[in-house]
Amino acid sequence: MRIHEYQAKGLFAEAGIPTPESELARTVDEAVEVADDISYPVAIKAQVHVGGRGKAGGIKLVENTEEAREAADDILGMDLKGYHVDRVLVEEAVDFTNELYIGVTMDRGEGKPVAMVSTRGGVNIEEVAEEDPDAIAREHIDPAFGMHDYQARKVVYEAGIDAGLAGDVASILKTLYNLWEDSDASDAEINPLMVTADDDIIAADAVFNVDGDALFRHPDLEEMEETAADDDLEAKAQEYGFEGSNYVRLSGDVGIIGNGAGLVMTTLDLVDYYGGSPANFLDIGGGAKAERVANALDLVFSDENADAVVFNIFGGITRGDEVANGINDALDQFDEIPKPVIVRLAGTNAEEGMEILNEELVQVEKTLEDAVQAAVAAAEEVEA
Amino acid sequence: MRIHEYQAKGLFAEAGIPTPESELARTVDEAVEVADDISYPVAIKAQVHVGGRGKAGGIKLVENTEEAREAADDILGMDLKGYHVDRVLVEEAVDFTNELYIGVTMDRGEGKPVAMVSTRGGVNIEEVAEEDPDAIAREHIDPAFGMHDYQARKVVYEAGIDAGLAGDVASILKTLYNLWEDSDASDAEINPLMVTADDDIIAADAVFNVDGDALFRHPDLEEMEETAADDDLEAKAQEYGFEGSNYVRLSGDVGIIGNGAGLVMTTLDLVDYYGGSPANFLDIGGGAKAERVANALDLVFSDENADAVVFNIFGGITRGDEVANGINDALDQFDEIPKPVIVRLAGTNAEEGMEILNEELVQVEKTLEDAVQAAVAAAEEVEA
Amino acid sequence: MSVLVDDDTRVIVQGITGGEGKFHTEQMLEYGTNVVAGAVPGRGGQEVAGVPVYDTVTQAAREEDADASVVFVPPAFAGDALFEALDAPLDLVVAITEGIPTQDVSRVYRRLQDTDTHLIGPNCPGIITPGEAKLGILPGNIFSSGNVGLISRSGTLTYQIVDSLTSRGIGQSTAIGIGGDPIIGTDFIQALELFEADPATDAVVMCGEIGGEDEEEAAAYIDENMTTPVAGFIAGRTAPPGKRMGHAGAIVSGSGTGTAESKISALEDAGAPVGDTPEEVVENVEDLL
Amino acid sequence: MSVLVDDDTRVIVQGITGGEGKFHTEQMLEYGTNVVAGAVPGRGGQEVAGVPVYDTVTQAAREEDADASVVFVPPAFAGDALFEALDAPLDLVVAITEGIPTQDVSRVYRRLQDTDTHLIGPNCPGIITPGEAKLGILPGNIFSSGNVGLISRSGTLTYQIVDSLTSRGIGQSTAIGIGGDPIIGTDFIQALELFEADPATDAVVMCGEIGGEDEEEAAAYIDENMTTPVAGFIAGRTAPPGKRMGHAGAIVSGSGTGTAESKISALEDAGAPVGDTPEEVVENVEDLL
Repeated sequence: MRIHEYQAKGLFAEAGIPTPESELARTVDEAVEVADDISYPVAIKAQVHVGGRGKAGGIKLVENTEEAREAADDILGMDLKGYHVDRVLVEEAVDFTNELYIGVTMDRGEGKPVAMVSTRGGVNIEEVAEEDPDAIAREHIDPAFGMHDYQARKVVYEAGIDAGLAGDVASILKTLYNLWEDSDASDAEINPLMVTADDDIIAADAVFNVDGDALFRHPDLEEMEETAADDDLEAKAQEYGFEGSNYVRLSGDVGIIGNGAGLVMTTLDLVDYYGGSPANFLDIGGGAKAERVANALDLVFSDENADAVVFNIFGGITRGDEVANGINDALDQFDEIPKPVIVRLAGTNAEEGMEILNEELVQVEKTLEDAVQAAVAAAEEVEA
Repeated sequence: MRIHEYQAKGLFAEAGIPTPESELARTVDEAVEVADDISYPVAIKAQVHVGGRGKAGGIKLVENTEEAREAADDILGMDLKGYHVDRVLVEEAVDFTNELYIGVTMDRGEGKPVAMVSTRGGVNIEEVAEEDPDAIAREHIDPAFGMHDYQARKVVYEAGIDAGLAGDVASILKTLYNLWEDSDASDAEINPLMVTADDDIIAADAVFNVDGDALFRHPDLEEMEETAADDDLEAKAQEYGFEGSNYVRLSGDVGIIGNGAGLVMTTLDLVDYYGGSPANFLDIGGGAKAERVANALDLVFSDENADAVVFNIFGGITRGDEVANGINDALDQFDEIPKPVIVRLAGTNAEEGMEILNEELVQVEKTLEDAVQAAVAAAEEVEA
Repeated sequence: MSVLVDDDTRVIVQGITGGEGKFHTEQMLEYGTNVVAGAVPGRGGQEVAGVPVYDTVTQAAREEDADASVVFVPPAFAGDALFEALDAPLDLVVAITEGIPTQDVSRVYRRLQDTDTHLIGPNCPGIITPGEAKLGILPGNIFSSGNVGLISRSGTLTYQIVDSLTSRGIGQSTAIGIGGDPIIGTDFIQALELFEADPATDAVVMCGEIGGEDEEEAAAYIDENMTTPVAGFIAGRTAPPGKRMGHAGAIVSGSGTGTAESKISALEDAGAPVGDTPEEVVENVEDLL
Repeated sequence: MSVLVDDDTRVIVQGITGGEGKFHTEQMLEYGTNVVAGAVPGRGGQEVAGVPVYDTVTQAAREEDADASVVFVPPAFAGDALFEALDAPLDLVVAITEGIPTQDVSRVYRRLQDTDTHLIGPNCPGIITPGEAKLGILPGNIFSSGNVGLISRSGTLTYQIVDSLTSRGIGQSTAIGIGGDPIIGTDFIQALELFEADPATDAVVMCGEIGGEDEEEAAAYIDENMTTPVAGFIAGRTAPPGKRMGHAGAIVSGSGTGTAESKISALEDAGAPVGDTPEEVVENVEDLL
């Protein structure tokens, strides 16, 4: 779960990490008022969950009231990489001499947290990581002990941070790590961590992603969760409880529904393999409750791009006849089936299941390969 | 460092462990007032750092105002195993059906914390440990991870706590462990942990000792430290900075001063070996600053039991001539040397040191054995 | 012969009194698994499906001489349950639970490094030795006994391939669903190692997916250490970079590794043919046997 | 030959810029110890007694190819300094600092179990191989090179015995002050093991004291494993039960072990004569050689 820059900075400030003076604004008037309060220059920053906001015109530096009004007017309400901007952070512009990067994340390969520090702050750190991996110093943390003070210092010195700053940066890194751990974060980054002419250090931008699976123990963070209202279909998916990564909209014409991420991905791959193009990824998970099946169908039916739907279920513990009844019940909820639906059932009692299915409403195929090919063909037919 | 029962209960209550209703009183009137406020029966408990207060008359159960006044009057000001009682805890008497024991301490042999639970609460747990070790369930804790919830449950079930109580006792044990860890405690014990007829669980008595070396990070606990004013000589030792275990008063007639616990203990052993009896253990530690030496001498001179003093210093890094100068300076501070002092210097520049010593004031011996024998003889002579 | 579990494995079910725990205990018993105890705090003395329940894993292991456990405990308490199982200690712990906070798993993984226990999962379908025992939620009826080992990050995809194997008369020695979470206990390499050491396994199917570098590392392991032939499959060839699909393991990082292409070529370079479709995987297995 | 340290040991001093650190660095250098670096955060680039200082132990170890450290860091920061040294990693870490909070030491001890590092101390005088190197605060001049190993929980008591040994012409292979704290790194048994394996050590003096059960355990080890003869000494015979004397290790517990009697009889039963006085210990060593 991502939280906004202003929320992350709130957490940082509370933990004792210095942040620029700032306030959130939801209207142009509010933004101008706040900007006037903070002495100019001031930055007006779109609060949306996308990277590269600056380049996309979502961050503007303003020198006076007039410019502030203009910038706030431009940014509020704009569409930024598909995201609607309804909030801006109005923030003191920090006069910096240097930009650093610090971050904490989980290294999945190692199974343990890693702290990262670089003198190459203020730019896309992923690019730095790829082009010049040695420009980022890394220190793995033993999750049993947490970050030792010496580790914070070590990674800061290894990154080549100036001796005069090293102690302060190490101390901020330690605080960031503890916040990361205490909040069940997945990523916590400060980029840039600005250094002023007086060697003050300020967290000028912040990324803070929280492990969605751990929200139950962080009610304060859970409150910050927002439905991604930027795409109607994704909003609908969320409403139907296909949360997170269970629904991904793509650009093709074959709608795909299945159970289990690996099997659904494989279905996508097969659509591609047989010359089609997937319209979405939709994993409805275990079981086959009629309502969930109906919701899945409604979601894919709502996708204008999808011209046909392949429904691929491997029964597992759940019996195929139960799944078939679920699908029949789900289909009953539609007055009309708007797009060709190809169903393939496998696993326990699959044959019984296929007999139960209403072949007037859906096309039944025995193998995954046949089902996918039928769906690709059906989509092509609709197209033509 | 030990803290009083009332202070420990304050910490427990703050951490969420149920404790009986109680208040501290320093005068008889205060005690009676508090006792009246709490409904009778009420316990009046001496707050001193000794075990077995009940048997020694330091705890009394009272049924009404009159009895409360009488008990408070008896206990306040009493001498309890050498300790002066200046405070009592006035506490709701809990009507219990069962008494349990829970505790957390550092297992030195294993180098890790251990949690202990027993159904044999309310008695001297050390005796239980010796007579029936299996009556106490133990669970070692990995200090890197802290106590897992399952470990609290496991040790509670292994101790044979009733199923109906197990969850609550485990939860209190977990809280106790966390308090132990967060406070740098050395021992945290609840004995008895009382069970009422309604299966409520209440910490009826509490022991909480804190690692003196860790007080620097617990200013709140450091404030609770008290000078043990119960023995004039020990109070003097504390004043002189021979804190904690560096000075121990004994009952013999040969005063002993040295540097390094092992060497001082060995000097005691030799006094005994040569037929004498040590009056004290005094380790002045490294270096040989005149003031510290003078303080040590003054302390032992003040001990009426000590008839002679053996001063045994192994120079180590510090040179023997420096030590000798220190001793000379120290002796200069006394108008008169009240007791025979036998000095033995060894190690670096010991011979130069022995030449420097003022043999009019002290007797110099070359070996430890000779010095101890001389001191034992001198003490006998004084005695005679 | 088989890997990790067989007729003799004595299994504790942690969380046996919950809906999932109870249902799958019945399924496991029906399959013939030697489920000897359940462990649920506060439920000691009860019985579920004829299996005695204990308050702690320690008690269950001691009283019933168990050596493995299957964990159906809800995510909030699963980390603790896994520590309990590792510390018992047991030889094998199968963590079915999905959605355990990652930092909890990271700490469990840290403890795991100090033990000799095999942890499978979390967020996995479990492990089965057809005809002998299954620990987890795999549908027993699609499996058949034989000489092909199976390792997979994905549940239903495993079933898909097993179903095809079985229907073509190719049985399985043991199938291990290692789980799709970012941090898991037994990984591809450890599983491959087990199958390599198992004389009853003549070929191995390895089903990977995009994200991470486990498949690349497994390919290097196959190249250097495996004499038993391996047939591969990689799901997620068409997944767009940066999009998450299903479990968190399936992220295409921007760099060269982690993509389907990188994984497929690593496996093929290691001599493990990678099928384009599940059916092709089964054909490859037929060729390898 | 010697144990743990010799001419080649390349030593970092942690806390070299403090008063103690600086003084003893000079003493160690004077003795001939190969002190190659200091490590103090924020002091990188400075020099102390001609020794270059680095900000981190990692830097110091890398730049100066060091394999050991001596820790003079104040108690509040010593736990962290020990983790830094263990994780570097170094082969040998000698912790002089007295008064480190016990829970900090307990965590360091926990980490130690996962490493191959030898930790000596904390709260110890250090280790010396006479004529080659000393790491710590032992007074070098009382030692002489020879064939008797020495292990002691107490500093000045060690000096007392060494002084007697030297004055009687009995030199020492290596002397280890293992420290008197409740939790220490290298204990009697580990030190005995090192001397047993050292061909240049023909006898060992072991100085214990009341409290704990380390001496009893060491006696069992001597009985079962030592061919090199051991002479013992136990301080604290006259300590009254329940009173603490000096460092925390010296507590007589109520039970049968931990008392001077129990330790003395355990050692004597293991064939290690225990002297009543330090002089008697030296005489026993003469007999054993």
